[in-house]
Amino acid sequence: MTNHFPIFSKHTPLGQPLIYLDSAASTQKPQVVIDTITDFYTNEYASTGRGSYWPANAASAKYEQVRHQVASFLNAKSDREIVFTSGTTDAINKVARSFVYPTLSPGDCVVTTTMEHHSNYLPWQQICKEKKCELVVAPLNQNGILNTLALEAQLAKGAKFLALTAVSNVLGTQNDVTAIVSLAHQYDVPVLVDAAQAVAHYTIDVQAWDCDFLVFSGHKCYGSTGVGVLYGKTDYLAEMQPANYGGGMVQKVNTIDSSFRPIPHKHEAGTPNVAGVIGLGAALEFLQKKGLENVYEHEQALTVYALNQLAAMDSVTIYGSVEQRGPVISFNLDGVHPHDLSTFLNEQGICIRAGHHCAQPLMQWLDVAATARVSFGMYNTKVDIDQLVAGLKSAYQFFR
Amino acid sequence: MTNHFPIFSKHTPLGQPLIYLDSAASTQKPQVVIDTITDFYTNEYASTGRGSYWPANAASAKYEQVRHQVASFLNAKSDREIVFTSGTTDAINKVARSFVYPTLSPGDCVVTTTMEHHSNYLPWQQICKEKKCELVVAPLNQNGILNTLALEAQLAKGAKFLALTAVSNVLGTQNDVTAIVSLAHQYDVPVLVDAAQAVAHYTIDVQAWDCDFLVFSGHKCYGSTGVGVLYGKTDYLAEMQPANYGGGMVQKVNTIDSSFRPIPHKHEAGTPNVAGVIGLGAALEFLQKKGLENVYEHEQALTVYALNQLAAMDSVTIYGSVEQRGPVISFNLDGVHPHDLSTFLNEQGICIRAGHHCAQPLMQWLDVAATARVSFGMYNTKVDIDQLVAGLKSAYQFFR
Amino acid sequence: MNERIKALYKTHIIEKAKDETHTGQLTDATHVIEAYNPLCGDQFTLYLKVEDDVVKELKFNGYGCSISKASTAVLAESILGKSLTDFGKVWSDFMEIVNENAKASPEQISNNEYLLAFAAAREFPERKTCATLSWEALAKALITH
Amino acid sequence: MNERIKALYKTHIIEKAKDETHTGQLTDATHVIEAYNPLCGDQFTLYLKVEDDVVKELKFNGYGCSISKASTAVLAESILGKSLTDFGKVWSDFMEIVNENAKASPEQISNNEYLLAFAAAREFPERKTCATLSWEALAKALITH
Ligand SMILES: Cc1ncc(COP(=O)(O)O)c(C=O)c1O
Ligand SMILES: Cc1ncc(COP(=O)(O)O)c(C=O)c1O
Repeated sequence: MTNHFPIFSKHTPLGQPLIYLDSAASTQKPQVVIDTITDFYTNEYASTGRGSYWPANAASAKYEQVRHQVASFLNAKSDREIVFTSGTTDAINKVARSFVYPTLSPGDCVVTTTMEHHSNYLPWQQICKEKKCELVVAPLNQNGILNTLALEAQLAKGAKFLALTAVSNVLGTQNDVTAIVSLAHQYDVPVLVDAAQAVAHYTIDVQAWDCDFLVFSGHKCYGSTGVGVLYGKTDYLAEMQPANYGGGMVQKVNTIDSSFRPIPHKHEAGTPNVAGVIGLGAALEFLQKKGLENVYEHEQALTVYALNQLAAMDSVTIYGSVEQRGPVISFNLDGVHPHDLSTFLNEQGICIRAGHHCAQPLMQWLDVAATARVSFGMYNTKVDIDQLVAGLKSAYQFFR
Repeated sequence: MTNHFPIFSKHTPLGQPLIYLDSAASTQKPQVVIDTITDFYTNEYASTGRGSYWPANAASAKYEQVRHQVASFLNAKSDREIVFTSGTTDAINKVARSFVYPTLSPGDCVVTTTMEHHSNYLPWQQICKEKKCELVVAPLNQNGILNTLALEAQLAKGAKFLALTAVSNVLGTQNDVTAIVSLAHQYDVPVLVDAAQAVAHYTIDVQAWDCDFLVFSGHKCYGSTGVGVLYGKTDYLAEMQPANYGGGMVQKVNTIDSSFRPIPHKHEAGTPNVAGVIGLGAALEFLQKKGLENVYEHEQALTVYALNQLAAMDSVTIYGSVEQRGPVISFNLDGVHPHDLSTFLNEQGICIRAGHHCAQPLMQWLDVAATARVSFGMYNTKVDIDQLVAGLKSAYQFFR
Repeated sequence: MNERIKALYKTHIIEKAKDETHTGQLTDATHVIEAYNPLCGDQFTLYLKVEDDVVKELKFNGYGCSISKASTAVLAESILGKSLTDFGKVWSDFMEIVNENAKASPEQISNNEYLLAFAAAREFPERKTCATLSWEALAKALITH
Repeated sequence: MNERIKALYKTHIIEKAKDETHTGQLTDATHVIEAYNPLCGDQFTLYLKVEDDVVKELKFNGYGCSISKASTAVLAESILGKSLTDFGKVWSDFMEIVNENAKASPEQISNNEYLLAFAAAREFPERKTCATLSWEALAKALITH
């Protein structure tokens, strides 16, 4: 699999083969994605919109074609449900600001969970603060799994919205999205699913999940930086005010007010990240060709293998549950700060993440300031994990 | 010059050489920009932020290096005054939403001009509407030049903010930004300059101009799509609330509230468009190597030549003044709708823009529904203009 | 002059774009329909007098490119005197003729040469919205009615 | 084990990271300074008792990597008993030693082996903020005071 990813054919500046264990932060790019972007800029670049010349019409057609591709990738009902954003964070802020914010009155509450990334936590916290509402943070069970009883109690109290991750970027916990959405809908609470850590790893089906909004970033599923997707049900997207105003989203501009184009265009003000979107199209096609079932199976096998290897080391503490988890493992090595560990492993060409992983509420819950984290993509192998384990052992020796 | 831009070495699908006259919509990309992006994705891709491994540290360093480059390109006082956004539109909305909006009370007014692009018009219109304020649209003199007397009268009445383009994307009018900013400052009105149509064409100096905010897009100055710049004076950026919340911009997250990192980081929530920013860096370096004075001289000569050629045709109406204009010319050919003209010219490999150019208020002022527009980049030559003129003549015949 | 462009603007289109037979407005219209393309600013207002499901009168005015003007003129001719029900078939034929993904060739769809004049739009998908501007607006207005 | 990593964590750093001489807190501190790195979560609280511009006592506690811990311990040692004015020179030397763009070599800047232990940070610019965390916080707090 690594042969599709040119970065792995090189060595690191220290002359080591690259062992990349940080796909949860961002994935490496396959040749076909890079080539698609290069080809676009080299051979038929233009902005989208109403250019009735080649290459503008070609670019617009491709852009809309990727929208269609995303719709079918997510099993959305219609292309109109797909809005391109600059990333997951941007998409969540749009929903918080333009969909949820206007519905809030003082005393209302919005629900999120203890395992959210800052990007799916702060936007809700800040709108609640502004509107004098309560941000309810649904708790976890001891094993890091969402406490659905407590969640239900909160939903029953009349929450206005639920924002929930599909997979924790720290614990790897994979939430049972279908069940949780159905629970929320019993109480008429719309749900946004943060699929940033799901999109590259298993099949998303917005109709089966029945979520109201779903968001992800291109750079975490083998695609370009600076592009993300906001899926929303037609009625909700239509009801939602634009978050940004500008070129391309307007119908008629009058002095005092203006009218806007139908969805999805009203939510895409300004010149879009055309190259980014086209690169995302190539990435999704690549993923689908590999088959998400195969990717899932491969990564699950790796995760189980890694969990076993790490569990066998007395000096390692693993966080979270062993069951139902995506390819993300957080841990700590006794007496070695994650940052020292990361620097140490880097000298062997091994890339791991250290820190709070933009999940401070979860760190507080785990009662640690930082963890080390490894995460896998389709290009990882058992050899990578063996190298990691060997690296951990020498780090343990070195820092004693 | 075209030899730096690989697209010009190809033919259009109809087998014509490409004559690209739509740089005001977006510029073509030089090889060095494409190579820089490709190289980043191929050889040292990682997300920025706190990765203490290669290639994450390399990517972060490059990202901050481009910030420094942009600061010196604009002659900003400090790198902290440079915020990366997803484009001009995004940058303007951030300032409107997070800086101006909170200062508005019912009855206040915000000033913009008749020659603005929708992206520098709608955000102001919409915040004024929400806050029951007045959007004052400064008028133009008959020749399409800003009426500074009328503008001053509005500023004197106690405007809260002025949003102004450096160069009109329709008329090409180049505003005397230094004089207008100084006028506005006499009345304590902060000014945002929309430099989308200036950045690729002449030297910007935010200290000499003394503007409070300045914005532009990478894709209009030979760089990547999906990236833009918001320059803001330190105090203003520090005072301004974040528009988006998420990873990378936070200091400490507590349950009820959070604290944010210092500028510029607090305004950059989420994983940034790393490849886009790095591509922008290559583009600015390329521009500086060519020398903005040389580019300006070349494009001015072309513009004068084109204006003369067009003025010599009885069937052509040119809009706007002949003096002080950037390389953008809007016109109409008698009896030929701009769209028909664009389709017709496209068959000869000539790309022009047709429509309202996202400037409906200006179209209403011109009292036309649409214009044809040509605009130049450093790669254009007199031969392109000769071809255009020949094309106009045959279109005139054909549609008679 | 290249053949593609000739095909697109073949005589019928240039002719119909200049045809003023149906330009104007009706003061006693039963339906006033706005056709507007936000991307290019083209805009037509259609005035219809419909009685017992039959389009008795139609006038239009506005601003647009030759393709949108001609297609509006052809729309006027095609619908005048027809019942809305009968017109449904013509409408679908026209949409198929300009559809670049249609399986049938234009000639298999219709033998009305004015409708067929727009077939070249298949080669210029970015101009399809010009050809269908008034047709789409009419359908939308009469369906929501 | 590779030489670069050995250099970075040379005995002095690992030793100082474990050194608990100055850990603790002061109840009668004149200055309580928070050093916090939002990117990694490292955090120290420094308690200083400053009298007549002289640092009479210093304790710290908190959480961090070996580099930030060791540099905080070395900071404590370097400042204790010194006047803030005199310390200014040590502060600048330390900053120069870890500065990967500095012109002078570390040995040209200082001969204090505990300060020099951090010179390898020049090779690891992404770890520089660890080395300077408490130093920067101290300077900021005493300047704004
Ligand atoms: C004057 C002006 N302002 C703003 C914009 C908006 O830029 P963007 O679409 O890159 O956000 C443009 C171009 O589209 C422009 O010409
Ligand atoms: C679960 C989760 N949500 C949201 C984000 C934010 O994504 P982005 O930074 O691409 O906007 C991330 C990753 O950074 C994530 O892991």
